[in-house]
Amino acid sequence: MSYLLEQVLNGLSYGLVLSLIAAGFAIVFTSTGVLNFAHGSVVLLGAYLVAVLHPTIGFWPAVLVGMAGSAVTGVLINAVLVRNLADRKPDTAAILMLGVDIVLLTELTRRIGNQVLTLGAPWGASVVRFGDVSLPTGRVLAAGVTVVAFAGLWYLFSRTDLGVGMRAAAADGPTASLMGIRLSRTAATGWALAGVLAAVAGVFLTSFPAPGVAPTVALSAFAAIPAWVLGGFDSVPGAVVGGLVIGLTSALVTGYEAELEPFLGTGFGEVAPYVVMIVVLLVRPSGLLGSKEAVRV
Amino acid sequence: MSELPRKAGGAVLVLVALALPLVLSDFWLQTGLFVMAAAIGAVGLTLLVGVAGQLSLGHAAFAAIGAYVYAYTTGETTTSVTGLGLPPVLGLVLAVGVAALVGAAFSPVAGRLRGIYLGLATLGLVFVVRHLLVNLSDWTGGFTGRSVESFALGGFSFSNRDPDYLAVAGVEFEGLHRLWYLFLVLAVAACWLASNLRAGRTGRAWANVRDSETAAAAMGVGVAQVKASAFVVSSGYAGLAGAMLALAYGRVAPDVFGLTASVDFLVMIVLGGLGSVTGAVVGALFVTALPLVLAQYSSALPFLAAPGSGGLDPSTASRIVYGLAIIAVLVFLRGGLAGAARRLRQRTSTPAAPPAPRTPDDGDRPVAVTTPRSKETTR
Amino acid sequence: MSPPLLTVEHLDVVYDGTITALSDVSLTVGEGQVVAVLGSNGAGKTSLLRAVSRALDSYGGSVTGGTVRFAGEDLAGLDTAAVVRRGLVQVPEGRRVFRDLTVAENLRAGGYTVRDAAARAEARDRVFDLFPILAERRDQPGGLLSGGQQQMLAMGRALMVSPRLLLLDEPSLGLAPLLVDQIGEIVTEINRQGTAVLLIEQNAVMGLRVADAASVLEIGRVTASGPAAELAASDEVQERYLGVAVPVVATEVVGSEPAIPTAEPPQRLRVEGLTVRFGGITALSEVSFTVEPGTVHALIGPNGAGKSTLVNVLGGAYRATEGAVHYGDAELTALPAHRVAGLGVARTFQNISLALEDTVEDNLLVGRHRLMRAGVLSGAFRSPRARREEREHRETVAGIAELLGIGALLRTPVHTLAYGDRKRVEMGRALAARPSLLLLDEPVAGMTHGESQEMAETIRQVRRDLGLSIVLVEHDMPFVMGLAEQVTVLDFGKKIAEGTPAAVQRDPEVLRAYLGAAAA
Amino acid sequence: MKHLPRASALSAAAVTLLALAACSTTAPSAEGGGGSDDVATGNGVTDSEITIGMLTDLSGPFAAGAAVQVTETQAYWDQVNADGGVCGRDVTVDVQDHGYDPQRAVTLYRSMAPDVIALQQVLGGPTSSAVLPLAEQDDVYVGGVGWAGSALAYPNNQLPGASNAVQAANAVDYMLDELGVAEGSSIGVVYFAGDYGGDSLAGAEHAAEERGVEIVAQEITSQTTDLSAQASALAQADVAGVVLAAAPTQFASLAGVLSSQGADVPIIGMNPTFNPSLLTTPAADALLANAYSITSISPYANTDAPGVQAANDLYAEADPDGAVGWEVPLAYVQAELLKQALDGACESGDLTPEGVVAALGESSSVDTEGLLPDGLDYSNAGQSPTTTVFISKVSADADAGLELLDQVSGPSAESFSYGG
Repeated sequence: MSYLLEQVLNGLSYGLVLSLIAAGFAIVFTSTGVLNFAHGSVVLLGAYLVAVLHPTIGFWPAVLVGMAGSAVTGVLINAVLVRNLADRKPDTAAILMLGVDIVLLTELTRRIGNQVLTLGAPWGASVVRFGDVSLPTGRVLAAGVTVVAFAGLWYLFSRTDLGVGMRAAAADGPTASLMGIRLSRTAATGWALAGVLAAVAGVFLTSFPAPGVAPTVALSAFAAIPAWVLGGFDSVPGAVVGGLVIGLTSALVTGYEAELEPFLGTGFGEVAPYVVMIVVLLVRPSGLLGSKEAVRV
Repeated sequence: MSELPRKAGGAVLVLVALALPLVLSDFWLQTGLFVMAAAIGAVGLTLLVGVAGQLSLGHAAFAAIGAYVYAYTTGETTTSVTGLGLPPVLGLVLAVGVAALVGAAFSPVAGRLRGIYLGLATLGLVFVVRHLLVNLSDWTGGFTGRSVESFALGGFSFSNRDPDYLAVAGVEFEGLHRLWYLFLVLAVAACWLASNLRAGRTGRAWANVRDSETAAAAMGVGVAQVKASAFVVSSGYAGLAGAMLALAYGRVAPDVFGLTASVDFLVMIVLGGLGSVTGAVVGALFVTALPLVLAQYSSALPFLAAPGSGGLDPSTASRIVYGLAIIAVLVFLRGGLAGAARRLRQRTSTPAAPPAPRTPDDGDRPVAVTTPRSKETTR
Repeated sequence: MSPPLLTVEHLDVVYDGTITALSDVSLTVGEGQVVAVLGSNGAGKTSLLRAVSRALDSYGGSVTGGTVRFAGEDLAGLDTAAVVRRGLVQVPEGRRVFRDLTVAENLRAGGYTVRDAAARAEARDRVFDLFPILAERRDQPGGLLSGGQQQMLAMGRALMVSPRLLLLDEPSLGLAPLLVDQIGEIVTEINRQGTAVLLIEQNAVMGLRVADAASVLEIGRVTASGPAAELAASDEVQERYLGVAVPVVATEVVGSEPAIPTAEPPQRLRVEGLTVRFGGITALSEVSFTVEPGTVHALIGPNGAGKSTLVNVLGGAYRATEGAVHYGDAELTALPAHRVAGLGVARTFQNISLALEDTVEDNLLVGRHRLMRAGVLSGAFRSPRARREEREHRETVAGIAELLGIGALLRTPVHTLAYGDRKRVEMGRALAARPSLLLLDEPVAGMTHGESQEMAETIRQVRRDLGLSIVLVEHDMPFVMGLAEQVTVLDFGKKIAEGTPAAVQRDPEVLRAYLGAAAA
Repeated sequence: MKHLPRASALSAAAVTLLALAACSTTAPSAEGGGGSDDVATGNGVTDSEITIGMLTDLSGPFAAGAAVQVTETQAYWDQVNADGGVCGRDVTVDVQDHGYDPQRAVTLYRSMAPDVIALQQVLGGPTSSAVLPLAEQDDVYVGGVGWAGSALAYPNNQLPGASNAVQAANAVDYMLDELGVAEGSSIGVVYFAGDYGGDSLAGAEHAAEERGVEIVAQEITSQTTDLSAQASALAQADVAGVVLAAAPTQFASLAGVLSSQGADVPIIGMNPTFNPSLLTTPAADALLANAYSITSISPYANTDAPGVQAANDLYAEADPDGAVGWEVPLAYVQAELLKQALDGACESGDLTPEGVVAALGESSSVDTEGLLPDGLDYSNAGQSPTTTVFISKVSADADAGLELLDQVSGPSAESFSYGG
């Protein structure tokens, strides 16, 4: 029983980190209609900055710089590239982001090399025990931070002018701009927010139980795509639900691989998120919490 | 009309392609094989995405099916894998057929989803197919894959043997040379078929479904059936491309048909210009050959560090150049390479009469990225 | 004397660098005035508002000549947000409330530019005073409000910035007469509180009643302007909106040589008790009428009356909630759209729905789809049969193009065509499907008077040459007067009148629907 | 496109005619040996020069380690050339970077194959499995493709030491013989999907059967950087030890999580699983406590082996600031193995690609001065050249973080055979 509980907690805490990334996808998509294939690289960039800077300026300042760096990168990508696309169409924008991803990822990979860059997170390899279940401190912290982050997002989107303006702009850009809401500003805010969330996720994805920053982190952000999609393209709460579902699915499929192997083959944990995603899309084409009008292509 | 020079140009290109094996080195021949295989896949995808308007990120999955069907049906049973040992021609036909069938089986899903939703559902397909390839190891050879029987036609083998020695104009024609011609025939045929489809009744129906399903249905176009036909045709093309890739490699492995391959296909058609057959071919050339050529020749560039010295080495530089090239095309060239070429032609030929139509000002104007919305106004 | 609040002088607006929407438009709005701009669909009214609110950019439009001054300041070079901060705000057509945001959040978004909390609270209180219903429903999503309430919310949202000038785009669109009157009163009240209003209306009576002055816009030009009372009395306005001066020409049915292969003979179309509901909204309610074979039957009614819904049901794009549509023996409501087309029912669309990059010929050939047989394989391999078929059908559509007077344009891409020609291509595509029943959805929307006349002539000719039934959907009453044998008038989803054009023209219900309660 | 079929049919016919006219299926008489000495030569060999190839990954995931190997290889051949070269010729190395992309690997192979006598290295699983069959067709020697058993099927491949299956079997043997794991207990195997992981699993399963232990297998991919779920599953199964066939990232994560869950069991990583930079991660303590490494090649720190010292010295001179690790001896020994094959081909008077492959097939007792276990036998095609491996313990004191404990050849490693 404690084994099941442990796997469930593992899955949920990992799922919350995924939901940070998924929320980034959702925010960028709603604020600018872009499927951000470079999001994984932005996650990696945030973690990389922390890893490189923490020996000189300390961990917490490095995290702040990492968040700022990711945010600025996102804002620049939007301002310099996305807004200047020759065909301002969603599929062109998605391919553009692939190009950006190639450039970012190649350069980061070159810089990281085959080293495992450590993050210098103060929680190290410590664990927290709940009865006979133990969870890495980093994960517990991640869960806490994620909950706080989503509370912050909720506050932003429902209690501040900027957030309400962003929602208005996402719902109907031209009309929002008639209200004096500058779409360039809400878009930049969206990209910045996604960058900050990505950096936070990057920190938790690369600290214990993961050993440090490696280029594969950019790929693990891909696991957040099913989370985003099944939650609903335009829904931040959907990203949370999606992240939890995917985290739980992966953990349980992996944790019970021995029992599932005869039916599903080995390594099904990698595929399970996509299978869940396809099934959800077939049943609810707009995702679990997405709005019907969200078909944007 | 400008048709004639275009056809003449096409004929010259084909002739050049026929003569190239006489002069090219193995490196270029191998590159050419990959380009032609990719071009066929890209042409199929541009029919689906560009003409019929259905976004697919799962093209590599269908290519994988084609590749493995060819390998399985033509291969012999060994200790590690089974095979049917069928004639290669039959294997090629089955590769196309089975991939098309799987496409048909998936098309109800395509009928239910649209746009990015469809794209991401097909993305899932890539992972599912990969999982199957790794796990059905009796048929696929698992993670390491299996070797591929070389192509043969009536006793003539497209490999280094049978006949063991063949020379044309003093140049020895080995497997690569022979495959070049096979691929060239397939590629030209594939482009010809795709152009016909695009220009005919089927292509018009696809384009109409893309532009407005409501209007298409009002013209008597069965939307679901037409969408399915696009999926089937495109999957068949992917299957052929996959089988050709398998032949070009001499073996198949799941890694070749991963997410990157799917994405590369999409990059090809967007760079080339959505919906354009020529664009797809040019895109395939660009995406496939550029990294290979850069990897081979970038060491000649003076400002780069030697490999392994920790500086900006040629390969890293080539990958970055590739990424930047994608960005540059999308930022500067509307309609991709095909669109740019079209505008160039229009500029050099007689300028079209300046149109001066009006537009009703109710309803939305074409929209920016910030407010994409469907063309149909339903309430 | 201080300058007028808003001065528009010699304004030209062009979309996509080529399409002219406004030319040489001048207009002023004085402090505390209500000015109405009247005009039909496509007249350029919305473009005028966008030029003033500096929102043209995001629609691909630009000001190519003339100036717009607000309180003496030239607005060129400012963006919408800057204009809003100066106290000039636009309420878009069709309300466009943020459906997922609550009423309070909608208002908050409206007050986005107001940084002063006290000013904002004051503005909100004023909005709630003006529209008590909004205060009551402040925590509900905007999408749940009724049409009238949404219009109030859209206006309230704009009032959050306490504007000096309010731009209203068709506030009465699709609202019941009672609500239209109410909106009119609200506009008057807003004006009384010190806000000038520039009002765009198709509903001339409503516009002229609340306005001090008005201009009539037609195809991008001002054709009349002056004090509201004066305009209301003018013959031109009377004619424009009621068609009283156009004589009714009886059309005779003449059998003659068909220019294209004949269709099946037309059947009787019977619509019985048709009701369509979307969610909670009833778009059509218990509508019944019959179209006799070979006649032109007009469906008219103001915007929002349910005409397009009806066409969409007839064409199979929408499902009927209740009721039945019989075409001959076939029951259309049970069929998907492409099967309806297969019965010989073809249609055009209100917003032109053509493949812009393709040639006229290719667009016309789409209509032949159901009559062609080439499948994927025979098409791909260009089998002799497929080639012969393609050639024959190209000849046929060339004939259709001749009939419609666009024969010379066959090889031209549609995107280079003028608007009127595009409308013809769209009709040609429908005709290419060899229909026995043709559904025309607003075939002259956005056309000049002359073009409308030509189109009317074309429709007559088509009917005469091809002997088919035509259902003609229009909101422009004068246009159908000379064309249709029978007219059915819809308002708010209900049939309010039926009969010959002359009879319908005199029907008090129709007058009220078109001209507002006061006219009846 | 109306005229295209006709045009292409015409041109096809024309070219066919031309081709038939110029066609020949009779091979010209055998090419004359080019050497001035009595040695037959072929691709990649001139009177003064031998060119060998290296297809490596300088821009992909293994870029950094590959760079170390390139440096060491260059240094090795420079030294050989300074000492008079091979067969009286200088050896030059053509290094190309496939970036871990099979398509690039195949194309680059095509471009280099006509100009090299042998490939000292084709790095990477998917890349080498794409190149190996082509090289087999061309009869080209290929070294340095890693240790997966699947490569043994190619007679032109030279495996540098014990294959992965033999390593894993030895790992199980070592746990039972030296680390106090009891018969009847369970041993976890965490492995990458693929031939490296699959081969390791096969070896471990063989050993488990021989030695009476249970295997608990967990498949992962290189993208799995957080092994919490796997660790929990292993802890749940109460494993007494873990064999890991993955990469350094996974080593650190698994060791860290197992330790945090209180599972104090030995973890033995297969060949490329350890990297000195792991000792800076939060998992360092756990690694120092429980982690072992089994390698086919001697670890960097091995003062008893002259070959290793020579390799290390060479590297220290070539790149004083370079990162040290097992790549240094590996690159050296790969070059050394190739040199021995080249020497063999030279002696038998056949300095051609085929001659090198033949020389490889005849070498039944190769010594490398302690870099690899002595007595490598390449004459038994399809089987691992040795059953002996190096076992080291992760240590903060040793250079490159691994302290050599022993060379072992366990009973189940010796009883393992491929295709059996």
